[in-house]
Amino acid sequence: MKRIMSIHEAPIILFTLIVFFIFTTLSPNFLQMSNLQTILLQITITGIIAIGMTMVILLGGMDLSVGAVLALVATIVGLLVNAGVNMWLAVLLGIVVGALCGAINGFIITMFNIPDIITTLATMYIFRGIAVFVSGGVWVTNFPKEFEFLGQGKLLGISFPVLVLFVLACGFILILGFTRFGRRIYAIGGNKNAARLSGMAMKRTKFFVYLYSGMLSAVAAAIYASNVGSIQASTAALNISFDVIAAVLIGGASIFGGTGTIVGSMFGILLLGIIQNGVIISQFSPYWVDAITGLLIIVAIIINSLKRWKDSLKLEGKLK
Amino acid sequence: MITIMKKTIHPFVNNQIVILLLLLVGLSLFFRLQSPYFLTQGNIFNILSQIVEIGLIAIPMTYVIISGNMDLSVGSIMGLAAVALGMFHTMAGLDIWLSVILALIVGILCGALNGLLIAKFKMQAIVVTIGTMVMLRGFIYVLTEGRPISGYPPEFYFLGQGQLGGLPFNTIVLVIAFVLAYYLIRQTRFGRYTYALGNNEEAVHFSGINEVRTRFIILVCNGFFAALAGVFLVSRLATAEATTGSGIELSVITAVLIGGTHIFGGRGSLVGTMIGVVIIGVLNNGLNLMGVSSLFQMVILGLFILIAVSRQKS
Amino acid sequence: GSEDQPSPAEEGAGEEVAEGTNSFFINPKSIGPAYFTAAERGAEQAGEDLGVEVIFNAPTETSSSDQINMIQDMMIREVSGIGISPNDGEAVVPVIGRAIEQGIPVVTWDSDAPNSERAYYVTPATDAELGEAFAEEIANQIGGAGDVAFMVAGLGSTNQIDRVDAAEAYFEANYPDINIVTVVASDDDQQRSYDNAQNLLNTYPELDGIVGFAGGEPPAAAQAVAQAIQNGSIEAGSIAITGFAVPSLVENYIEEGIIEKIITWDPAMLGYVSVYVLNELANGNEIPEGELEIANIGSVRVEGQNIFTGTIDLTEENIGEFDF
Amino acid sequence: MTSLILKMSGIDKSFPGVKALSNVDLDLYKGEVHALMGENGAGKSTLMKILSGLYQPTDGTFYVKGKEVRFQSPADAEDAGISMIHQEFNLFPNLTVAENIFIERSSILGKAGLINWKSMYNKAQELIESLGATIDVRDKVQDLSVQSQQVVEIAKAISFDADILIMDEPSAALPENEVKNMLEVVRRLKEKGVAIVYVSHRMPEVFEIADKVTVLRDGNKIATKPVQETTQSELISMMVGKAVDELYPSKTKAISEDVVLAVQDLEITPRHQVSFELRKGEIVGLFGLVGAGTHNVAQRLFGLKRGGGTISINGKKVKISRPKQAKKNDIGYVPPDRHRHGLVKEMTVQENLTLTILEKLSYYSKLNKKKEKEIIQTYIQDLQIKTPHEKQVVNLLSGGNQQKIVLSKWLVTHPKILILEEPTRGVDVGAKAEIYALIQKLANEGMSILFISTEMPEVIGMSDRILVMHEGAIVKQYSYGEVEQNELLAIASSPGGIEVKTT
Ligand SMILES: Nc1ncnc2c1ncn2[C@@H]1O[C@H](COP(=O)(O)OP(=O)(O)OP(=O)(O)O)[C@@H](O)[C@H]1O
Ligand SMILES: Nc1ncnc2c1ncn2[C@@H]1O[C@H](COP(=O)(O)OP(=O)(O)OP(=O)(O)O)[C@@H](O)[C@H]1O
Ligand SMILES: [Mg+2]
Ligand SMILES: [Mg+2]
Repeated sequence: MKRIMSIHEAPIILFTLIVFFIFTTLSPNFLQMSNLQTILLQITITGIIAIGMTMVILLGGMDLSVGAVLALVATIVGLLVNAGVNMWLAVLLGIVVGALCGAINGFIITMFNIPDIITTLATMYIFRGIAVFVSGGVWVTNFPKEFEFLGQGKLLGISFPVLVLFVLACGFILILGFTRFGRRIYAIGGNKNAARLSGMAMKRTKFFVYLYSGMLSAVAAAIYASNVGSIQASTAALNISFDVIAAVLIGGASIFGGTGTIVGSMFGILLLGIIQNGVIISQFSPYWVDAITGLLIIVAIIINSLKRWKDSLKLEGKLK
Repeated sequence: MITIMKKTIHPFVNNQIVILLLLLVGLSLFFRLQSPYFLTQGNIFNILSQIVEIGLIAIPMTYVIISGNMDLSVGSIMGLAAVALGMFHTMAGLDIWLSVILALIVGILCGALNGLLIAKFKMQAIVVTIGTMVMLRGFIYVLTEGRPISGYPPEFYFLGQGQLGGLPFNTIVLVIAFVLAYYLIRQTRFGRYTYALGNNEEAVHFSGINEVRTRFIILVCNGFFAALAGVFLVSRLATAEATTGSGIELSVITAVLIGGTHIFGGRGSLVGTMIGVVIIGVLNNGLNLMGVSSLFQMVILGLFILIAVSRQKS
Repeated sequence: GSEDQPSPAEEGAGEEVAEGTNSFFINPKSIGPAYFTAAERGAEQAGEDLGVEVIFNAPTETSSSDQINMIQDMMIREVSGIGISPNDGEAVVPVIGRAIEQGIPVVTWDSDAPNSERAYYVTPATDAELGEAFAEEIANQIGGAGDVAFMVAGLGSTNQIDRVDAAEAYFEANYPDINIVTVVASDDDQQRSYDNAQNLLNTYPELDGIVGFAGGEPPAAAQAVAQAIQNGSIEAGSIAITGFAVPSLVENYIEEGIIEKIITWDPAMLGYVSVYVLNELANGNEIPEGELEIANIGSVRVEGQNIFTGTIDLTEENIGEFDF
Repeated sequence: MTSLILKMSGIDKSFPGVKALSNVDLDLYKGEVHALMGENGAGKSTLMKILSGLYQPTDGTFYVKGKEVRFQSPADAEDAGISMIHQEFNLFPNLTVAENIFIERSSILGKAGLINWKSMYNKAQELIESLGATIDVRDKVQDLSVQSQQVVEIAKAISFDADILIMDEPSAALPENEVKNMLEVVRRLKEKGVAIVYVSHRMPEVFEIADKVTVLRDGNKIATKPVQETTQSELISMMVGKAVDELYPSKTKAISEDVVLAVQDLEITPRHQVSFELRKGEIVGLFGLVGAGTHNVAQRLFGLKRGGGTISINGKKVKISRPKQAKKNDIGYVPPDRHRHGLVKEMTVQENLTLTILEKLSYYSKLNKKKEKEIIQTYIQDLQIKTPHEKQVVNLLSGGNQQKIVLSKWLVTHPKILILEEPTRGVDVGAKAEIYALIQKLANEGMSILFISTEMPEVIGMSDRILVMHEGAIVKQYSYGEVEQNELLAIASSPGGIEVKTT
């Protein structure tokens, strides 16, 4: 167990703590309980998507379509609840749609052998177009009161969306660590050739990873709809894929696949969430917000890579 | 004849290029049937000057991707250079051509920052450039507070709007840049290193080659070309705004990928990239002429990407 | 496979609309936002009423260069008039000049290009007026003194900047005790607006009011405030919200009393009037100064090169009356 | 008494431009070790890849246990009880040793279908120990040495009880002491009734372990013979088509006294230093077992790692902190892992061969392609690299020919000092003899060579001087002809023990 969660994530955890500390000193409001809750709530959507993205990146791929899937599913769920469909049924249908989108990605990638990034770049355009079409170009809003539970409700005293994120993260940590499916993801990402030679079900694994990614985006979409309260299909979650990819990579994953953990990704997401919240809480000029955010992303990645870079030059202590 | 052609073209790309050309011709025929305006000289010039900025950035981006990297910050570099140009000229009151040079230097410096982090310190290109993308865009807002900068001397508009020998000047620059880049990648050791780096960086290092420098140069070029595109855009639009170039990285990468360059490097061709750029230009223009809503254009572009690259094995 | 040849009849219909019929290109900032979809409906309605062809299109992203590319393409198509909502009022100056040169009448709508040769600017009110109206409203609601935060769609968008500037100037002149604590931008991302609003509430516990300068901001602010009230972290009525939003988006909040008053206008009206004015210009007619009665939608006010369609104050009384 | 388990007959295989196999037959009996020999590019790996389902034959049939089979994928072959250790590594570098061995086995699944890590580690540890190796199965494969990786490959192949085990050059990456362990394992499997196809270029092993031997040449089967009925020289002449008189070249020239390379207190780990000299025209063998530090010496000399100590070339101190500087100082290096470090396998023979000298082949970066082609042709001919043309992608060449390309890409730089690390790994006898002769010729012409190898015979046969390393120190030095295999191995494994004996 200790080895699975090796110290791989140490730099990012450390940096998250440092940033946390800096914002604490910069603003007395930062460490308020309500603000910490706000941060947790704000990262649920990217966090849930990041779980799927971690798996995709572990395979050496990238899913650029997550934002479009989110827009599509959020629109559909919103329309359904507004049409009087039971909220949970609507969410279920939304997840089915998300799974379908994921399955389409997975199908195209595995059957036609088109590289992941290109496929999801294409479906990103397509799903977004469909989403706007389905919405009729108007705001989907004015949801019934009970729908607020998904994004704002509490269960056992804990914010419901945060709970969802927690359960999903734990579930997938388990899947990645303790099922053959999970280890195959690492294996395929680590060495495709070897995976092929050991007769591994590569296509099936890949297909399911994209399917899960679609489903997770759908879960995020339902929370998004409830949380934000109004959906504009053309802009909902427009640039979320880059944010999530950045977070996963900051969390220690390698873009070439094979390396990375969900724990790391969650810290990446948390770090970005803290930064986004912190720069506003600390009352920086609005014009500086992006500049500081970008700078901190770069610092995070520098810290992540520092050890590797030093290692590559240093003599190793152990003779082999 | 054909066999000779096949032999001279790089073995990885010949099929892909032929298919792309066929797609382009098919697309053009289709639009010609749909709109009488499509194949007019005016429209062709129109398309050509529209693709200049994407085309300029796509050239070094092809190198970047072939060498196994990625640069998402080009849009922000382009914007920063555009805004810097405006500020040097209108606020600092510098001569316009001096401002252009300084703007290009800004682009080079941004490229150098990417290069330092990616080539020298071996950080993952995607995250680094997402970081610089956000940060440089932030600098633009810090500098301009979001306000567009306009008011340039008339001679400056020649770059983006003028003609030379009956051809749009910016298109001529694009063609020259393309030919040079093509020569560089096919005929020089720099080009050879670019491909080798994308396939096996370690083997390049073990061959006693300064792989850091080659990578660095490529990323600096990318910054330079992004800035150049920014300058041309300012000249074409007569204004530099804070959102200049945002989102262009996706169009550029789409064009490069349609052109058959392999996303993980090692394989690709500049000819393919150029055809990819033209295809995107033609597709946009043709669909606009047909009055197709850009929503459906988005869907069509998506489908088109799938068709164009369906032969590229992952 | 997709190269089916269109039948001659279709080609005629798709290309040059029957002899003598005008075709107009109405160009919003981008395609997709609900605001512009409403405008599209107005423009199409005008097309139907006036018997002209309307092409309503724009890039999917708010980018000047893509927008200008599209305008150039439509000039090649020889449309009879162009209505533009520019992303950057300066960037469209050359292309408008060229269109006028070609004899194509141009108006701007929703957002202006004041330095261009466009014939008219169709707007509910000038951006400066809107900014002042927002400022005045929030000042009234918070009693003339206190902390106010501004929420905008984009820090670089012309009409947002103009409105913010006007509001600032208004406070300076009339309410020196009102303090603008910050301006946050969402880049048109609804999640981001909502997060921004939440962060504002945490950052400025003493905040008195929020002004949303674009259609997505007041609802996001209201959503965050409603939740904070529910959580008990702030008291109902302690934060005033105003700005611009379409009625359907703020209906619930106004009914719940979280928002007292919103200043709105019907984007469809902008679309409709733009087509109407372009049609008049294309037919060689003059637009008379002063009140102008337009069939089907009512009257607008022509003042110099501005055509004002007017604003509506949304309150609990009238919120049920609108369908956009 | 033994039953026929596999029959391949009339196997043909063509690749674009290459006929790799024509009409090859192979019979395999239960409980036998069947050696497959032949020059590089003879078609051994191709035949085995067909047998393991990776390639489909162009023509021909084969039967497993009397039933005709047609494999579409490695999984099919595995189902039929065939397991293969590939010539190239096929491990997951990012996973642990245990995972690499068991990843696709359902035996590691515990309750609720979840992986039982503990039992997986235990089983893996047992398996590794049964191979006589000491590897922590919780280590990631990327942290292992090449040798240990080979052990993992073997463990993986035998982890499921195959009827037929194909071993394609399993010993190529193993040092002597571990080869012994591995052969022991092969013997045990054989006793259990497993049929083993053993591909190797190492004669002694073949005579030690194999029952029968089949020789391929240029894709044709030359003969199958019981091992007892043949001799080394007969095998060699069957493989090469002519007799190879002497594997190792004779030493005729006296070594000059000029010291070309002098290394003083070269830090190879923070706690270990070495010092030695290399004279003009001298071949110095550096021998040590796994972990002795020979690899680190090469890395330091070539600027792949940095540390303390001085390196002087021709009496002048030089700074070498990057390979580029090493190259500028006329040092060449043939790395042991040709796939990762030696070759850009997706590129052509030509492009690989000249990668090291593009600076010299270009004027302001503009390549002189004509000159490039000329150089290529000479090396392809001189080293007899088997390739249809110089534009062939290196990936498609046989392992031995790939090795020759790595060697030539450094020979083209005309280095004064050449570091060879496992230079004949996976190279056939014929080619080996050629490479040895070439090395000797280069030395005679004045090149100084540091010859690092874990293959004792070649170190002994080639070196003018042998330096033996143990735990990061040079413990002993021998001159040419001064030492035998047994003593060398003993010194390398435990220098202290020997010392006690001699005093
Ligand atoms: N347009 C270009 N942009 C950048 N570099 C270029 C360009 N054209 C050619 N080059 C060359 O590519 C080379 C990169 O290769 P490398 O780093 O190995 O240099 P080198 O010439 O071998 O080094 P040295 O000068 O030490 O011999 C540079 O020398 C540079 O001059
Ligand atoms: N996929 C392929 N495509 C084209 N040619 C191939 C391919 N695989 C092998 N060859 C060619 O087939 C021939 C036989 O190769 P093979 O790998 O079987 O040789 P080998 O006997 O295993 O040699 P070595 O001892 O060097 O491993 C060689 O000429 C090689 O270049
Ligand atoms: Mg072989
Ligand atoms: Mg040079």
